[in-house]
Amino acid sequence: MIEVDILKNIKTYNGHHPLRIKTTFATNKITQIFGPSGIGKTTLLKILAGLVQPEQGFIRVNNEVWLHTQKQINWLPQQRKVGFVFQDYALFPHLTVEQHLLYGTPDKEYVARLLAIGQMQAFHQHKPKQLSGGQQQRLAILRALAIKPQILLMDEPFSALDYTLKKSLLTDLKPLLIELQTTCLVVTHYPLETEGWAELSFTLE
Amino acid sequence: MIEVDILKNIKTYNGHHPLRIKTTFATNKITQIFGPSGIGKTTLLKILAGLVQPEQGFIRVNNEVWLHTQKQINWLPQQRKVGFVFQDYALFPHLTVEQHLLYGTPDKEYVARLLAIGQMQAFHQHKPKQLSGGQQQRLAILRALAIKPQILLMDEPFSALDYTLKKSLLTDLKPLLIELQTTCLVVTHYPLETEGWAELSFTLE
Amino acid sequence: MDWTPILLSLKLSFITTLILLFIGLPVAYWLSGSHSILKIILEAIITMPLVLPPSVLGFYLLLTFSPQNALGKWLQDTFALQLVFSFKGLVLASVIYSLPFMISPVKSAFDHLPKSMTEASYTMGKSRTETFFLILLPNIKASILTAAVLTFAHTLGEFGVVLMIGGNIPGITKVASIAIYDSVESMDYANANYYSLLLFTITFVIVVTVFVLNRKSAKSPLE
Amino acid sequence: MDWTPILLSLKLSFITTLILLFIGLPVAYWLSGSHSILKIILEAIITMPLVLPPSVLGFYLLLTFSPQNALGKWLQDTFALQLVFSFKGLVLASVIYSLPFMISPVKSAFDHLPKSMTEASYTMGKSRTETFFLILLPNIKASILTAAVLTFAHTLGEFGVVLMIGGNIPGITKVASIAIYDSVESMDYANANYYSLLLFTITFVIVVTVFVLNRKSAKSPLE
Amino acid sequence: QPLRVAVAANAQFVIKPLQKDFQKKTKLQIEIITGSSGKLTAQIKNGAPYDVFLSADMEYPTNLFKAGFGLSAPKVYALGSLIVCSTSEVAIQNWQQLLLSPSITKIALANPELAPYGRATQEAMRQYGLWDKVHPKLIFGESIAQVNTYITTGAVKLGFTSEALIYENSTKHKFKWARIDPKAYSTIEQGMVVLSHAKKGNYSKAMQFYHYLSSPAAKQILRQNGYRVL
Ligand SMILES: Nc1ncnc2c1ncn2[C@@H]1O[C@H](COP(=O)(O)OP(=O)(O)OP(=O)(O)O)[C@@H](O)[C@H]1O
Ligand SMILES: Nc1ncnc2c1ncn2[C@@H]1O[C@H](COP(=O)(O)OP(=O)(O)OP(=O)(O)O)[C@@H](O)[C@H]1O
Ligand code: MOO
Ligand SMILES: [Mg+2]
Ligand SMILES: [Mg+2]
Repeated sequence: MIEVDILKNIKTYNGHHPLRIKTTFATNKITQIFGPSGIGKTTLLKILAGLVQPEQGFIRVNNEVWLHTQKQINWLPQQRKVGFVFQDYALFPHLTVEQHLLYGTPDKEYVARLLAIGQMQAFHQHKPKQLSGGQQQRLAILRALAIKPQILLMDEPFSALDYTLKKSLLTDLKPLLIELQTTCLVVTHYPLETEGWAELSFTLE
Repeated sequence: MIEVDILKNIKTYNGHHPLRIKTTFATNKITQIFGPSGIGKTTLLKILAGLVQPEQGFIRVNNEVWLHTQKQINWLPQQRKVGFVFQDYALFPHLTVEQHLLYGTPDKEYVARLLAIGQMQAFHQHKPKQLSGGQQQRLAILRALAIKPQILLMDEPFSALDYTLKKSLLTDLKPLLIELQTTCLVVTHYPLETEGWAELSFTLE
Repeated sequence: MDWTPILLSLKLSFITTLILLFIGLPVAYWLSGSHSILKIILEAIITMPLVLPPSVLGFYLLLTFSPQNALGKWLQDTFALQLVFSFKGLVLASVIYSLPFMISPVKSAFDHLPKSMTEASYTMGKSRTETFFLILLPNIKASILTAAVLTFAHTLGEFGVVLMIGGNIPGITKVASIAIYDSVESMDYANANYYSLLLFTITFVIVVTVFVLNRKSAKSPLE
Repeated sequence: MDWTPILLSLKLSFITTLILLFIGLPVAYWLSGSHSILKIILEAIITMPLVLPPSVLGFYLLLTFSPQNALGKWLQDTFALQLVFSFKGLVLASVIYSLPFMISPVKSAFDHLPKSMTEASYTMGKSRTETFFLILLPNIKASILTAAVLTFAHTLGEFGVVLMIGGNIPGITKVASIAIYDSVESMDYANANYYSLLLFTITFVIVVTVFVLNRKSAKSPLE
Repeated sequence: QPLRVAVAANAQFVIKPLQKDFQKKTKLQIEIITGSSGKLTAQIKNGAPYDVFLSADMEYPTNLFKAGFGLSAPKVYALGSLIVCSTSEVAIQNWQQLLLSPSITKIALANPELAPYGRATQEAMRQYGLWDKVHPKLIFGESIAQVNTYITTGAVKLGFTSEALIYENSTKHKFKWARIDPKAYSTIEQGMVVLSHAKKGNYSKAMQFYHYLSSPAAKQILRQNGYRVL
């Protein structure tokens, strides 16, 4: 189980407004996260990954306390080993598709498997700027999986994919996530797209 | 009427493969464009805007020939005055939301109207990196409208917006497009999202 | 204590930096992007003045612009412009000498900018020039500032070239660097220390102020 | 025609550039990002050696490292290290003098990199060091190359400092810039021209080669 | 416009009392520009606005005069005196043995290719058969001024320089020094020449200064500052 209880001040035009999230997520399950634009979904994922620091907070993943601001506990992003699919991809401009994946794992077989899942074999030598929007997004997903993460945090990961591609990707991802025993949190605006795939839902408001 | 007849060589892993598009788009209408990821939708829009040069091609917008490779006619992007919503937004990091719009028009009233349509009034002083994904996408749409374009080219413009927001945005956009007599081509993966809004469809394959 | 050399140095550095901003930014922009062999060779040529010891560069400039020489004579006869042993000549020499420090880092900065930023501006009907000034320059402000500070400091300390074509004339070409050197040479170390310290302090204050102002403007009003 | 000074110059420039890459890149990285006043002041201090005329900087180095002086004596007694009139001393002086040309442009380049690139690397379990070498450095390769080329050229032409603390010893501290200067001073202009041309040509070839190689690697195999 | 006098580095000290005395006598202002003789010559040939040139030797002024840059034939205004000098406690009188001693690791002299005093040093050392033996210890200064810097900062323990150094700086530094026998090197004839730039208005002033330098008063000052005069 992932326990989250955080308070983050978000700076806005007219002062600060607090983002308070207190909830739990089931492990080894796929949870979809909803919420209007600008509510703080990306911020939540980044706090979980250790990329953004909340003013106050507590995060426990199974028996490990990742964050406890009062006790000054704060794991580094590196220690948390979460896979992160960035909303704006954040790809490495100088690396080819294949090198992106090899950056996360030395396992060539696994890399080949990921390329197949994303239907990216034909582009394994391309650099990000030579990829279409949808290809870039698939690479972002595959890269997050390269480290075989304990938790996979996905920020709008399917928004640039067409229906057929998305269906086949979802179908191929599921057994992989089960095999890796990965807990998956996926932010989405289209409940339909992950329906039947995600097992749980959480709405931020 | 917009007449398009172009040939663009797309470089891929195993040599070049040609992208051939010959079609017409109705003016003063909204046309949605479908097609699988990587087929060349973004490339088509960029060719229309004059940002990518096809090997061979002809583009006529009403009575103006924008591109005629054989006759060496090739209008600059500046002359074409198309509004472009980039798939990756391509915002200006140093400008605030309001400054983005003022960069396209000196008309402050019109800017206020655009901010209202995008529900971005509260963020008019924010710079791009202070905006959430959905806020950035809305800014990209509003910026494209700032120049009151004859043609509006939108590349996946709603992918990061939640349902409610998208609905209200679509509702507000329609009368504006009619008022400006803007022809609108919108690339989308979700036929549902623009259903009833777009009047025509075109599929690339 | 004579303030003239220090003021002269500051004036020379200031004018040189200003001119290099005018010349350097467009040239850097023009050199960026396309990697044609021609542009690479041009970029290499710009770097070449650095390779010569300043005093030797100064010597060649002296030969080139000497009124004894065709070019120098022509400039003198046609425009009454004498570039050796005059302040104008120092400016020209400093500009040539510091050119690469302005152009090269700024060119790299342009290279690092995403192409889509320019494209977005073009689709908004903005010309190359407008895009250059309103979009591209503001986004590489940090690099420009760095280049300007290096140019300024480098011109202040510039010595060999100035010594050669300036001729050490008080009030005209006797800049601070020469004055300090003279003090050292005539073993008036107290004076040398005094000048050095003064030049240090003034420059330090200028540089820190520029950096701090830049830091302020980089932050948004919201943070 | 004596090749020793030219080889010595190339050696000095090469070693200086190498050392500055080792020191400069981490320091530039450390200075980038956060804009604390402390770091701004440090950055300004790094720029300061530029402000002094090279020969005066050389004079202060001479004072500091003179065997008559505490530090110079200590270095000599403890490490048998003599920094005046030795090649090691020239290296040290060149490193100090060229420091800002390496650090400042590279720091700006780091500043321009998007934060998310680093974040993505961290979430993949990579340390700061791994991220620095595998992600950040390759993405500012153009700026590093530019800085290295400027440093190299600048050290080749470096003259005042070398003149002061080198002592013009053939084979040890008599580098090309000094040899050329000597020729000019003794009015052996033919020799000066010959040396200059040689230095020019060699450097030109090196710089163009580096730029062209970089251009190749910047292009993907697909283009 | 004041009279501009370009002065070789070795004479930078003596020129100050000369300047003062001349101004007192004639009420004429002088501007002094110092540099190595070679550099000043190159500058004069390329349009430097100097009226009079005081070189460290006769070669440069003769060269200038022949090339048409001089108005008067070059004339010797002083003879230089070469000394060996130190700021350390050394037995300077036995300087020939001292040069060979292992305690002396560096010896400074002006570059023989550039500076007359360097040439004289080389000749003297050859004369005493020392040149080849001490060659690895030699440090070459660009001009006599740089050698003086090496000596006074203690960067070298021993240096060969012009006697003028001693009189200017005796209050600031404790010098140990010894005059080199003038027979051991060819005479350092320091020449002066009035330059053609003086035609642009300073001719009479320049000639006044030119004559002043040969006057008994000037000779007295030169003598007091370590030069010999004819
Ligand atoms: N610079 C480039 N070099 C090589 N190939 C490129 C380059 N830019 C685009 N491509 C290729 O061109 C093809 C068409 O790209 P385009 O971006 O037009 O696709 P798209 O239809 O917009 O896809 P998506 O829906 O994923 O955004 C893709 O297969 C892409 O890999
Ligand atoms: N650097 C910043 N400075 C100021 N405000 C910021 C900054 N970063 C984010 N915000 C604000 O924080 C709020 C939450 O942002 P967040 O990115 O978490 O939203 P989100 O739920 O992911 O939205 P979206 O669905 O549009 O991506 C937004 O209102 C945004 O404007
Ligand atoms: O006075 Mo000189 O010309 O430096 O020896
Ligand atoms: Mg978000
Ligand atoms: Mg696309």
